[in-house]
Amino acid sequence: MTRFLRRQGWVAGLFALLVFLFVITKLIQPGYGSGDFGSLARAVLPYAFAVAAQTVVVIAGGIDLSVAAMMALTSVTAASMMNGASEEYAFFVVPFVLAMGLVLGALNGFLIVITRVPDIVVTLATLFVLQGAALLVLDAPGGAAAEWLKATVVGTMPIPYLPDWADAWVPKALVLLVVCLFIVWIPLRRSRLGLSIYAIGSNELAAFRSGVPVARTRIVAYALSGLFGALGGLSLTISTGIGAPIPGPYLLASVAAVVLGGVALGGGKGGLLGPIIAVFVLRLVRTDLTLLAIDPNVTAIIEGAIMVAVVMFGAFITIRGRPAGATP
Amino acid sequence: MTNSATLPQPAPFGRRLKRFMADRPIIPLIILLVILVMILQILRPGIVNERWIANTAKFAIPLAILAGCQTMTMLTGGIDLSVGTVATMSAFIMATQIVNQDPAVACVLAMLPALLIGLVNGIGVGVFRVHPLIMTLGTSLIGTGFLQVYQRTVIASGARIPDFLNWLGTGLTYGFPNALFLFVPVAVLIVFTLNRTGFGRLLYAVGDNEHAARLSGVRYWQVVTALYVISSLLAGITGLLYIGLIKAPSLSLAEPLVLPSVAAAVIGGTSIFGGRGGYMGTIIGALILTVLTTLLTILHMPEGGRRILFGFIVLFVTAAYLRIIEDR
Amino acid sequence: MRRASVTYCCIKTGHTTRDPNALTSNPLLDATGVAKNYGAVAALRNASLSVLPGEVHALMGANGAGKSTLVKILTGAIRADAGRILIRGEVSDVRSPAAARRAGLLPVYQEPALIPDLNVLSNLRLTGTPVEPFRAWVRELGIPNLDIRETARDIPLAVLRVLDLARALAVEPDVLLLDEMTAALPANLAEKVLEVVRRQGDSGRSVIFISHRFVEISALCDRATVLRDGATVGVVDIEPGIEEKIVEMMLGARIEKTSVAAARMANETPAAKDSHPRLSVRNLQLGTKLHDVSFDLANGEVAGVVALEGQGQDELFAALAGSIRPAGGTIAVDGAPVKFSHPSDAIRAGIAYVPGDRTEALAMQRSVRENIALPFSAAPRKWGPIKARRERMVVSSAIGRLQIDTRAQGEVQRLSGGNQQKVTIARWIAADARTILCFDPTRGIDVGTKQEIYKLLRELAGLGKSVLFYTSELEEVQRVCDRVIVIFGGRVVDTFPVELADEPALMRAAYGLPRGAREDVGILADVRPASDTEAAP
Amino acid sequence: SAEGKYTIGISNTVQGNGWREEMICAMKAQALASGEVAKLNIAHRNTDAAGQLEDIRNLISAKVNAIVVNPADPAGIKAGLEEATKAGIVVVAVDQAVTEPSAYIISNNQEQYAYLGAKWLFQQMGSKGEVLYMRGAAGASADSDRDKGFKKALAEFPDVKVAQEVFTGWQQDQGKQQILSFLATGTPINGIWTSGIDNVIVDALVEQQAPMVPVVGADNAGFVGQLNTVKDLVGAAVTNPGSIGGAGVTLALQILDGKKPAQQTVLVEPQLWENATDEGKAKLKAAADPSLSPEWPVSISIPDWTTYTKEQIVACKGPGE
Ligand SMILES: Nc1ncnc2c1ncn2[C@@H]1O[C@H](COP(=O)(O)OP(=O)(O)OP(=O)(O)O)[C@@H](O)[C@H]1O
Ligand SMILES: Nc1ncnc2c1ncn2[C@@H]1O[C@H](COP(=O)(O)OP(=O)(O)OP(=O)(O)O)[C@@H](O)[C@H]1O
Ligand SMILES: [Mg+2]
Ligand SMILES: [Mg+2]
Repeated sequence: MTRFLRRQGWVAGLFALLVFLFVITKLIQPGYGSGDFGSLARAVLPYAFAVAAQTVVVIAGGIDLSVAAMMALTSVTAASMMNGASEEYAFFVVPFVLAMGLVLGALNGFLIVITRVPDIVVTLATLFVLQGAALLVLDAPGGAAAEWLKATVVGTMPIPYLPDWADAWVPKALVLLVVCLFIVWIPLRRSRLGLSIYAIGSNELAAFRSGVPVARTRIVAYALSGLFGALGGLSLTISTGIGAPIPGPYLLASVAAVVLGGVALGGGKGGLLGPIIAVFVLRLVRTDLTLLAIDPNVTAIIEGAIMVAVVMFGAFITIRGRPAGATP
Repeated sequence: MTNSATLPQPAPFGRRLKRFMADRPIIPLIILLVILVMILQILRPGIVNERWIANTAKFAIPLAILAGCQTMTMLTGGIDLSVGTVATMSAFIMATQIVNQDPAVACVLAMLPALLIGLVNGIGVGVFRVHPLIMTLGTSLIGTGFLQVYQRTVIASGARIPDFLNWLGTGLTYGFPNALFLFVPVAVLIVFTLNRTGFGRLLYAVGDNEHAARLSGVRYWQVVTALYVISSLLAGITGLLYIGLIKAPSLSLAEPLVLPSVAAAVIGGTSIFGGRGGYMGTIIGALILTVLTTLLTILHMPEGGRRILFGFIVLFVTAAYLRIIEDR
Repeated sequence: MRRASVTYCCIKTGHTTRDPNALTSNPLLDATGVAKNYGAVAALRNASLSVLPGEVHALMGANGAGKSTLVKILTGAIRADAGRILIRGEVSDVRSPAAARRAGLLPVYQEPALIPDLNVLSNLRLTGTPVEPFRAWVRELGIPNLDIRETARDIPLAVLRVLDLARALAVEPDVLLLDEMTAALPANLAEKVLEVVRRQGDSGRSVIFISHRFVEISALCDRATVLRDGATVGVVDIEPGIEEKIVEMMLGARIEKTSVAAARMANETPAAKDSHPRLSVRNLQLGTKLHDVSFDLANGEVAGVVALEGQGQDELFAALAGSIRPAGGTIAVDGAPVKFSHPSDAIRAGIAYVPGDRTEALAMQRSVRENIALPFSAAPRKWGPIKARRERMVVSSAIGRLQIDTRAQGEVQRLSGGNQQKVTIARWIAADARTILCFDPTRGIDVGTKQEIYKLLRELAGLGKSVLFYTSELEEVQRVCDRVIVIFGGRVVDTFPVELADEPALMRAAYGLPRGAREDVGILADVRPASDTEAAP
Repeated sequence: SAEGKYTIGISNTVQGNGWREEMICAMKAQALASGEVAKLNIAHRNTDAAGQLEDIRNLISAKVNAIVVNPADPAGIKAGLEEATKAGIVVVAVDQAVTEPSAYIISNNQEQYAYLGAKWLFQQMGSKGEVLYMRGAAGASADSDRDKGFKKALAEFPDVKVAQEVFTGWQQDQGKQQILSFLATGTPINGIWTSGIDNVIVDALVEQQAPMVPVVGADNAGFVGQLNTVKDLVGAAVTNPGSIGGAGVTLALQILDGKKPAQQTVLVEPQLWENATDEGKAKLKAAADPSLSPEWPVSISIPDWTTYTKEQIVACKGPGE
């Protein structure tokens, strides 16, 4: 138990914060119910995928500035492919777009490995490239999404043996998120590949000496980031029914949530759960600000202050927690 | 880490040339700039004239100063993403306060948020050891929020661009942009600081090997706090210059300069990992980016294609440059 | 104390029952002519090593002889510049640790190779190590209740080393390469390790065993390959009394010159020593590393510190330099007690620290001049314009004094190791520090440079400065020091006037043995260091 | 005016742009002036369609009576608007159309905006010559609507050619840099059409002492001022009133009060104020307002749709503030 708290203390604290926020929300708006929770889940969806994409590379000791552009490109690709196409065609579009994300992500990693240019610069360059490509696919928002795809995030999931009122708290969007993220993540995390990703972020030399193929692992990490980015892009298309070539605010949000979620920017530490909870926290804060009808101009201050305060707090407790005599 | 460079050996011409370039990294950069200008001249014969040069300088200057902030912070292994917000804030405050304040008072008021944000950044990074990316991102969010709140209180009073900023931003003297009157001293000061002052030394030392600096008696937090304050003040000054150039205060005035300022420093050969680089290279980097922007504007190409090209050129330039200077 | 030696004796006895034919078969691993250069530093020049099946083979050599480098080359962690490696008679092309693993070679490096942020179980998965055998080995190695979900970062170094070993053992390697496996272990764990290694040899697998402890070598190994300055100087069978010969081979010609008076360098007339010491340390304590360290350092004195690896000398120097805060005890400078919370405090008190690892002390991409002048700019009031002429004067006088080769002064990283080392010292000459803490300043530098550094330290003493000088090369002690402090297990165990500090005496003291006559080297095998047993958890 | 009975939610996805700020202020001023609104609930930030969906759903959770929305995309927020209607909330889209059939739309006609200005410009150019086409943000729906209008006008004037097409991103600095680069090439042009980044263009022409050509822009205070004062400048401002926000609030309140409009869509047609004729000059003189922020459109009210005073919109205070 103590180890759990020590190891997962940050995530647990974050979860407590989330619960606290739910209580606050219920106090502000007594009518807040399962439908509203469904809205939250749908709002979380693209952010969560963006943050997952960022988390993987940060754990591997890198950073990906092209996350939002990747989402834009995959979103417009999906939307324009499905535009005017049959419902069944979408069965082909989805894997195609996912594969595209995977390949483009791998390309990011490949460029980093062969050019030896810092990853922040490489992904900055690919940010422009992907953005440009998105504009070539669609020069204005447009396209369409198959109805069955849209239906995957609307409504709730009937779960056998569960009363209806409980079902109501299981929005399909949440199920989709959990399925997509954790089907990839949990087996990965347990696998040798996943461990390798942690290893190269934690200590590249030790990883190499433990027999980890460092370059290949880095490429895989970026490929996974691309895959999650493509999922994010798809989720945008699914929830809006269109594709937009201008990237949304997902890059900065993803970096912020990664750090809030307890993943060290140096790499090697943390997991996916923390950042996902962080996304829920950030979205719920926004809901509360809207419910409270706070002056919209103040919301940016509050969001920025929360980010800085939480990260400073985290830095503070790690400084305090260091053994005496150790140097920073 | 250790090189065989100390062993004298007859080297083939190519190697000697490479060594020569590696020792003077500014030369390949200048060659690159000249090539770009030549391409421009070929695409649009006659474009490269006195007027065009003055224009290019006008736009390169604010970018170059902000890139100076990035250069200095990157030398220590950091980055300052709040420069855009700081510049915007001081520009906006200047334009609105000048309406009913003495110019001197307006200037002081305009620089106040710069000072504050710099201080907070410095303390966050230097004392709390928050990652500079997160710290400066957070303060820039907060700054933007405050600016929006502020904006509402001054809408009634309107805005005006003081004449001296107008003169500075757009005026020409004997065909030279007046902005040079600001830029030349600032550039000289930055170059002097980096090369000829104790503080400049420490920036390199801290970024190269923080531990070594510590063993030499350097207190990290002092250096970093001073650094981020200076960076912020420079950004504030840039904001004043920029508003004189653009003449329309808006809440996102200098935001588009942030990523290019990082790119200019990187292209100019400053290592994002710290310890290596200089301001002369950054200035050329800013010129390269400005010319590149013109070049892409001139090209008859869809917007998407332009962005793709931009991304690839940035990546290519950085990779080529790394190859040239990396001498092994 | 007794019990330990009995255990050793028993293992040794078991050994004799082994099939003698095993040793006569073809070598399992055979390396010849291996060379590796790091820039101007030759880590290996001409190393060879041949290991038979079922053999426990010692790899010996002074610090910096190239043992670790050879292990890294054999296991694919780095690539050799030259040399041929045969595994089971076939030319091997081990390009990566993973390939070495497949070839049946498993190393335990000098630095722990567990990934710090992963738990033990994950570390096992990462390397494809079977868990149950690992657990069995861990128990065998004397750690009964390991929690394999503990994160590697949270595990004490000694245990980490054992886990590293168990992880290697679990895949049943043909050749196990152990680089100073026992150096950081308390006695009880070290014992278990030796036991296990012995059995490994008995079961027909080979072990390459690196250690500076003769007790272990003689108790455990069949043969030893001795390296000196990157080259193999001989292979010997381990038999009683062989220690003397090995020491001789390791030290080479140097052993001839160890008579006390002969090698004294410069400055035959030590500066007049004040009655009150420059630096006095009392009861210094730091975690498990330093217990009760007390000594004085006089003005104009070079005091040598001699210790085996990991006896607390690193922490002692760091504490005196203000790099880490001691848990207890006092430090006084010129009689006034001081407390350091940052190296700058120590520097203000006139104490300069030259760390052993020069990469810790130098901004590698900056010029010689900047590196030397760095302390001048440290305080905020010195952040302004640099007085260039003054600086050039001070710096070039320091450069001249140390005769630093300035042909590549633009970037320190292009200097040779020896010249880099000189820069770390020149910095404090320029800054005119009154007390200099030199931690193994001659590590990895050539003979000529060493001489210069000895001379310099003597000159500094002549100028009335105080020098605390840790060295891993015992021979240096007589050349440089006025007095020697021997540290063992975090305590000052002995203090020699330099006249008595010949190498055998120092070595004996450093191993925690009482002072004795030279002929008694043979007792090495019978005695275990006292505090090792106390340090056991 | 204390007895407000409605809560109105507002959703906007562009922040920090003068036009949008005026729109928000118009909404607040109109809500206050109407006396029927107890509280405004404003979600106002930079985001995309998905972010706007989130805001709309949050407004639904907040149980507002009506939502006035400036859509990030016509189709992209359909699902959210549909949910709002189902929850009994009146939905009014301002500025741009939406595809959700249950929503009411009161909008500036973007296609018409471009058509009107371009047509006037091409006539000024004598139906021939080269035009510099300075668009807005690549990929934005308002930009592509305007492009349709521009292309329609272009098709009517076969001798007018586009010398250069650039995207200003609706950013002043980019627009200025682009026009300066362009002027430096010395390429002759006969007219400039801008998508609202206009005053910096005139500034550049003046600064560079370039030959004045007709310029078409929007009715931003800065540009309107220039049309009145800059020597030799012939140009036109096409109205694109940010005060459409106030009209949206009015429409929402009318529907809440049971006065449904005849059609779902109310289009506010743009007007063109030019300084080539005396009649036009008079209109411009009347419209000019140097006291406003130069980025604010001068058409701060829309007859029949807004009832606040200039002081109220400039004060930018909503009910309860
Ligand atoms: N990465 C490196 N760069 C430069 N020099 C190196 C490097 N690694 C080792 N050396 C040098 O190579 C020589 C041999 O080092 P090695 O680590 O093999 O010694 P060792 O015999 O294991 O010593 P010890 O007993 O102290 O562990 C030393 O002089 C060392 O300074
Ligand atoms: N930039 C420098 N380069 C070389 N040596 C320097 C430099 N700065 C200071 N020193 C050395 O450090 C000593 C003290 O420095 P400095 O000349 O700045 O003294 P100061 O300002 O008079 O002294 P104080 O530290 O008491 O204010 C000098 O004797 C000089 O040798
Ligand atoms: Mg050793
Ligand atoms: Mg070693």
